[in-house]
Amino acid sequence: MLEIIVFLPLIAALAIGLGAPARFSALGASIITLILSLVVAVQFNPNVEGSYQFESSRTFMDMVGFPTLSLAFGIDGISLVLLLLATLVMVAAVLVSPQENEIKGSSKLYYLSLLLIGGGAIGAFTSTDLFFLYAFHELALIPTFLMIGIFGHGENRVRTAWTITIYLGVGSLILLVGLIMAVFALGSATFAIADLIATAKNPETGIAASQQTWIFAFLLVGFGILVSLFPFHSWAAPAYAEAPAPVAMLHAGVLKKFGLYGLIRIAMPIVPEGMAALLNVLLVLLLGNIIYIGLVTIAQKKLDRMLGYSSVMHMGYVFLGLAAFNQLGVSGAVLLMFAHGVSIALLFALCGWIRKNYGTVSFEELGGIASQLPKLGLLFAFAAFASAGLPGFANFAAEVSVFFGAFQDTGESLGWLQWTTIIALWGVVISAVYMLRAFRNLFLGTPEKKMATPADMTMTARLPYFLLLATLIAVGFVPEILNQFIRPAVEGLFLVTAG
Amino acid sequence: METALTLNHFLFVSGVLFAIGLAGVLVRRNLIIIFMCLELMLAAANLTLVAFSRFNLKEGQPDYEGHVLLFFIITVAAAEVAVGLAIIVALFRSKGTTDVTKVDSMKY
Amino acid sequence: MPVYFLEIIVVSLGIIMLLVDAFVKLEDKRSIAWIGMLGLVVTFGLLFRVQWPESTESPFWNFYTTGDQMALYFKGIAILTTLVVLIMASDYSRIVVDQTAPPEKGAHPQSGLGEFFALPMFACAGLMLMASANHLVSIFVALETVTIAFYVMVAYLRRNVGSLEAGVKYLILGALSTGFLVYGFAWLYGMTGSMQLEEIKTALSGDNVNVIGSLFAFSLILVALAFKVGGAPFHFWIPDVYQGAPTPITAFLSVGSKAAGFIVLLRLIDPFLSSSELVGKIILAVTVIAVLTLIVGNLSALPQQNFKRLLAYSSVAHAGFLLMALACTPTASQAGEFLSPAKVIAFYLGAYLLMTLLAFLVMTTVRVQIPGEDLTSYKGLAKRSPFLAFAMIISMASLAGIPLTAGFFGKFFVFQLAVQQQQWFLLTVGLVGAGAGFYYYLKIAASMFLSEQDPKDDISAIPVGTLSRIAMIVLIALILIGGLNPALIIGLLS
Amino acid sequence: MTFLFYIFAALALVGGIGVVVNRNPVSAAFAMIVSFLGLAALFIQLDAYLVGVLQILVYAGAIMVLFIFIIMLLDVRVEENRRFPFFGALCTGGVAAAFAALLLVVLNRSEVGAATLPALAATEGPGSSDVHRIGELLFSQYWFPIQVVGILLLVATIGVVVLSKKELK
Amino acid sequence: MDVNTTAWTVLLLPLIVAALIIFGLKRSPGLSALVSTGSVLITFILCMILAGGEGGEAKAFPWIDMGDLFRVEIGFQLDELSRGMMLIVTSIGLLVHIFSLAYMKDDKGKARYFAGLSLFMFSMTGIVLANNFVMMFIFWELVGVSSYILIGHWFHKESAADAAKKAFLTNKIGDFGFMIGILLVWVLTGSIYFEEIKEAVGGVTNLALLNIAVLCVFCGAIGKSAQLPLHVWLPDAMEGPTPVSALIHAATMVAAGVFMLARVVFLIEATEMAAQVISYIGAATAVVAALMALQQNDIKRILAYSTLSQLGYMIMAQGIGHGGSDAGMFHLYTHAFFKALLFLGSGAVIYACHHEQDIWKMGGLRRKMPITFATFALGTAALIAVPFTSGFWSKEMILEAAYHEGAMFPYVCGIIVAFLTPFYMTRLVIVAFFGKNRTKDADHAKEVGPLMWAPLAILAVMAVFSAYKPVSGPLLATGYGSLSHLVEHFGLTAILSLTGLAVGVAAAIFLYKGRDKDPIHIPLFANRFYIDEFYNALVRIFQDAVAAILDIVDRFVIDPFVVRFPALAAMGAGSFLRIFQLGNVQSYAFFYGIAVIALILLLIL
Repeated sequence: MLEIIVFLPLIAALAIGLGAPARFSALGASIITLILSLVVAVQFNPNVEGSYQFESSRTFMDMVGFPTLSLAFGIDGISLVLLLLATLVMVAAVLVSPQENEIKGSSKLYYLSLLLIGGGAIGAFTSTDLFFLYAFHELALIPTFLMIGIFGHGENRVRTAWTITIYLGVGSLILLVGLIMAVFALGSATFAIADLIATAKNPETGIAASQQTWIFAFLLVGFGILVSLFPFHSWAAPAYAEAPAPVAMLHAGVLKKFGLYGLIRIAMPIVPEGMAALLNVLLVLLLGNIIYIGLVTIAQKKLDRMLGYSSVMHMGYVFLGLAAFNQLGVSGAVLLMFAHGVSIALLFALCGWIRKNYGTVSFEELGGIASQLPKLGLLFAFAAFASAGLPGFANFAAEVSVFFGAFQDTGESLGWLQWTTIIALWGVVISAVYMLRAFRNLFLGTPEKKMATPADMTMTARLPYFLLLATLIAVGFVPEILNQFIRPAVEGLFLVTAG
Repeated sequence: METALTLNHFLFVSGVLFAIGLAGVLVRRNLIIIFMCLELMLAAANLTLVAFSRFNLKEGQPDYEGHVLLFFIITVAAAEVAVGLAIIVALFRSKGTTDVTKVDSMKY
Repeated sequence: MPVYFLEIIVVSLGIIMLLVDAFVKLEDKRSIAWIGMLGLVVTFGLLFRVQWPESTESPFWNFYTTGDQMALYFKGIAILTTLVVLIMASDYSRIVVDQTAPPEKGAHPQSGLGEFFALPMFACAGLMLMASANHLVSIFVALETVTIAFYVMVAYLRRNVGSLEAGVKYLILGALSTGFLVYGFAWLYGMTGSMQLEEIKTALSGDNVNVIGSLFAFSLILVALAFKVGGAPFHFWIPDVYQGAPTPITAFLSVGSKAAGFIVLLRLIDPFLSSSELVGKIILAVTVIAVLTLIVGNLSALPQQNFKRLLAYSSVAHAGFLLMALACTPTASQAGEFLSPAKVIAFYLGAYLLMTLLAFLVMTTVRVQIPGEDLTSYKGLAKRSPFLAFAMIISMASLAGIPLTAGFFGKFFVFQLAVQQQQWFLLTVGLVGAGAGFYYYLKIAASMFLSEQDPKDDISAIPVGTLSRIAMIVLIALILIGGLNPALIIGLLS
Repeated sequence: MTFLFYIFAALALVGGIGVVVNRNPVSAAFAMIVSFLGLAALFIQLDAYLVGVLQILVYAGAIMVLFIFIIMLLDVRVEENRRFPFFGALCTGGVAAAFAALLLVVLNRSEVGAATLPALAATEGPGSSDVHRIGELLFSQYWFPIQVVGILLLVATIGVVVLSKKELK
Repeated sequence: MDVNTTAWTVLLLPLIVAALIIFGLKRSPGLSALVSTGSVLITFILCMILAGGEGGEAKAFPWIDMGDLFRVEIGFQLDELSRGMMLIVTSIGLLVHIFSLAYMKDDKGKARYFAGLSLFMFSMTGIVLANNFVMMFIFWELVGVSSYILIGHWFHKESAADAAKKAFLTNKIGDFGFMIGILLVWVLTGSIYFEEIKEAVGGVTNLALLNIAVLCVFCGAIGKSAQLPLHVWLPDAMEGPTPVSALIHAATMVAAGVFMLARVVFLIEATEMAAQVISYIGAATAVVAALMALQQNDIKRILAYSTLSQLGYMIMAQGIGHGGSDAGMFHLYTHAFFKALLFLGSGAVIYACHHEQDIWKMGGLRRKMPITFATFALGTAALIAVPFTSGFWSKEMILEAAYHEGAMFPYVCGIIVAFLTPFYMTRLVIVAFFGKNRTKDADHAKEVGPLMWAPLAILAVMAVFSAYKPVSGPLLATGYGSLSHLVEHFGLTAILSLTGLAVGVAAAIFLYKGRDKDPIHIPLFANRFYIDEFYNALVRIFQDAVAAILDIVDRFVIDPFVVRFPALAAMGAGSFLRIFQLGNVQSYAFFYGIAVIALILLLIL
């Protein structure tokens, strides 16, 4: 089942390369993967703690002197949630693709790359083998480069494409070294994540504390670059601003979560002491994400850049959940990954729509769109509220969990983590400030004189937006939809952490 | 005063000759002379080889395997000279010079 | 079939090709290349059917390794490289004819082409011999056979100043390194009293090793071999020679010559590494060269605009990674089963062969159509010839070390060795290098995909020869297979 | 014995220096021949008669003649650079001197060369000369490298032929 | 219907209606309005049932369920407090809905408006019924959202859009503190449920932190109830349609802060310092807002500042301790009616005057709109605490409580406000309703229709009588007006407040009778103590300027240092290394030689 989900987009990409109709294949493949992943979610048994389901494993390489490599898939609650995120956003990204102007003529390359990015993310989230976890993620590197370079917006798109590619490339190299260090410090016989964790938990084979610190440092920087952890964030905003909307959706919404997923899945169980040792560093960095980037976001004059920075900023909260290092915080972080993924995808899609129809997303050149296009205005309002973390949307439920996680079991006095959280809470105000400013400047007030007057969204065009929005609201009202999966998985994570 | 000949004597002479050859390669401008200096280096290396084989007795005789290697070196050197000179001649034909400083159209 | 028949077959093929060239009237001399290709394919098949001798009493086995899978592997690399080089050469023949056709009337317009196809066969035989050589003499003669063949091939376009200049540079520096090699051999012989590698190993791992003398010998040999594989600061010839040489020969140099250099380096360094008194210094020396090579290769490639020079620096960079692996040789005391550096190097070279040859194949195809080898020549290639662009991008991804390509595992194994040996500085430099690699390899992708071609120029698809196309597809497939399951390749080693 | 060594060594070294410093290519070539003669004498002093003879025949005789021939053919004149390349010479001299100095250090510290010339065991009868022994080695044990050298020579021949073809005027 | 169904219906019906309107009924605004109004009617009836019922348990819905660690429920605390509050909310909501049917008759965004009202009802219900802090916070935020939507109803007006944003962000700042407070309370007591906190609060040892926690919780109330220093949004919020002002900015939403404090009064009682701060801030707000109200000209703004001032009373009451909380809630209850009445009355006036809001451009409306005038006058009477009106009783109760508890500062402030309120309200009534018609708009004004005056009339009745036990009995056990009580406790407080009333009214009549423009001019008050300007500057300096600087830092320091600099360094190093590639083979040989020597040196030394 999972194998089909993982390989369907890749096969579709191959088919497109060999001449299959591009949009049709992409749409078909992404919708089928979404349906299949929903089926998986329905069949998934949330009551099993800390083990994978839907497992399949093919030993791929068994070589003397090298850990066994298996093409192994399987999901627990955490990966299931991210799988759903990936398939959902991928469908939406394919659906909103026609609103991009630039793809005419090279739709083959476009959809092929899109499927590779999406398929890579799905593969990374469902692999239970460390090697393939890493490898699938890298699948997106060159497609992203091409997508931004060819189909991007703006003068600097080539430069931006360079920046993101080199930056992420270097990040994944650092990550690779960290992973190698971890695997070989454990002396594991396989790359299976479960085995690695089991080895790490065994006090006889676990990694020495001093070594853990180093390994975690590498992992943090490596994963951190992929997640745009401050101060390694500067690739993100311009890249998302200049990428075609679907790419920004997939990258900011899905692919970026890989780094966090990796920290949860690998770094936390394998080098917990390293994480504890570097916790204060992490706290400072995540404050950088939340407060510093938050303020930078306020200063933006264009919607696309603002969204880019805002997606960087919100990563800070996920890191906060990780830094809490307990069940509540981590499950909040996972939920936040999902919620942020969907909401930022929605926002980028809307941004793409505005850019296409008005030719600009500058706050100064636009205004009062809601008077012209009330439906669009309503959609954007929902998306903006979701992103600003208002109740009723998934983001809020997740942020609440994160905040409470950070305060869990503190006794009656406050530590660094708690003070950090209190400062980080100000970020909620900051994000409300920039989101409402954007909404105010773009949608409210009277329309600028020079603005075009496009027709409002049609029903079909709204479909992907509704899809994303409905998800946000459903999860926001009943977070248990996803929490039921996340909870046992995270519990399992901490069971092994403790044992 | 007659000191006994030691291996050092030969090794040193060969090494110095090697260094002289190297100096020639570095300082001369004419490709042909440079090439000659390279041959000089090979020959100098040969002296080391022979000296070692002479001092490394096998059954009371010099180790002739060293001599055999030297034989091959000389052969190869000859072939190298032939090809090398052919290339230098071809270069001279198309460029009209054998000055090594003029052969620098590809750089950086 | 005894293993040395392979070399005999290849040499005979070369001679047959020369004879056909001389005595058979051919309309199109490219059919000579086909003889070679066919023969090489057969030889490659035979590689899997060779037998090792029952007894190794004959003096022959002093010069030729027995039961050595590694040697077979490198012979395979040599044969494959030559095969692809011949395919490229037959595409490239138009340019060769242009630069070498005889002036007099009545001569065959393609005269000179036969030798161009035959010489790689002899070089191939030399490379195969190097793979098996285990005696200073056989190493020397095999190495020189290859080197001299390369002198000729590099300078082959005798009307092209660039080619001749490259030939001269290669000649001078090659001879210089031969000089050092010989001097080093002499010293090695003097220190150990032997020329057979097994015996040298025994001598060096004994008790009374002359440390200084051995190290002196080693440094002279290392210098010469670092020159062959392109280790800094002995790499200076590489960019110039690669640029000037005919493209197929550049490919040959970059793959075949480097692979052979490494197998010799592996064989020659092995006795030194087995000596507990020398090993520390040896590793140090290799580390230093590896660091320099990584830095020089990767960083110098960054500003390159000429694609061939870029690949030249890339070849230096990869030499850096390979030397890095060598510098991470585990000491004898380290227990546990590791992938040995030798295997890693072998795998890396295999991967390197696939991706570099693919790049050169595309480059040759494009070069035949478009004059010039600058990156700008590749503008808009993605629109013009999507297949070529795709092949090139696979090759570049692999060279850059993106997962699911063979090149990734190469780097992976190397980094793994560095982690195991805790060579942190080397590792850092390697990381920087690999990071830079992303940039310069993607530069070509950027050129193909991101910049539009001048509409005034010819924008029709570039014709790709059938053989080239097949070769490209096979190489792409192998790169991806190697990226999924390197064990398939490493399995060939045991 | 030692005395002779010094003479021959001086011959070889002076010849070598002559190659490096002679501006006239022909003179340089002749200086090289002198050097090779000195070397050959040193070989003979080391009881390597065949090698010494080969050195004279092949190197001094054949190879150097080839060089001189090419020099004459190409009509290479005295190097045109009139100014003495002071800096280059300094660097070059430095490198060469450093190399020689290092060699001294190696010789000094390795103590490999302290051995005095050992006497050879007396041999008698046919087959005891070095020509014999080398020949025997070459064509029994070393038949394989010999074959390879054959290929090498073939390649060299082809190369020379190809490279020296008639050129457009 | 059992309690469970009733409670859930009360909570969810408005949400369903809101969703229905947004996603389905947008094209038929008339129907939307009716559905929305009908839903409020139903919830009102259900609340009556709830209030009169025997009580019982309503099942909770687990919203976030992490087992023992953390469990957030959407659950109900159906005690007297919440049931009474629900009645206030739904009854006023109902009246406002009815009023809006007429007031918003021709508005283009009618459907959206009623969706917003329904959403607001949903949010407010949630706050009132919540049995835990997180649930309350959720609806707390939602109230902010619906207020944003309603204030910004006429979003094409720049001022409305700005006001909505300002209201929301100011609230958000309060919520920042609120969330910290909730977290701290959770840390200290281990629970987010009010009942459990109540039990656990006695065991808290870290009292300093508890004080901080309570103050942080209070921050939420500051924001929502527009206390100093976060009061700035409320006057601006008058940009919304007037019924909205009546509903949420007078009667319900702003009261949420008071309600919340009443809900957690056990926490306040457990702390001394925090309680004091709360009452001081409330008192200060009461005075400052009253001072600001003196010099306003916009009818709705005057009412807005008076709301601020009254809210100050209520907050003050929450902080002064025993009995104060009840008094505060009592005032909340009476205030809800008369302030809604005043706002709706002003709405009627504005409607009649073609959306003219400046009182100096009205005048003489007494004759044109007699019903409106009558009801408005009754509302004013209640507000300025004319004896025996509802406002009189509740205000007395607060002042008495303050006096009783010996909270001098709040008490003095309360008395001062008792002087000021009659003054500015009388000024308003005289200028707007007496004298002659100053503009054409006022001249053409005529009485509004029954759909509008009917709610006014009902509210007017409530404004007068709501304080008496037969009416308030079912709602508030402790708060009611009775003559005997007054007689019993007649003392300094009553004298002072009656004096205040008399002096204030007299002064206003003396000053404003027959005037066409304001005879006194106090820029400090008119400009609201320049607090808005101060905040604007603060935002500009500390937020926008810092943001701009950081943006520059990000672009020209972080980006260059982390990205461009290494890239340039690598490129530079590459270009530098290329220099050695001289093209001259001898130079290569030279490097070769040097390298050989270096290598040998490395190895043998």
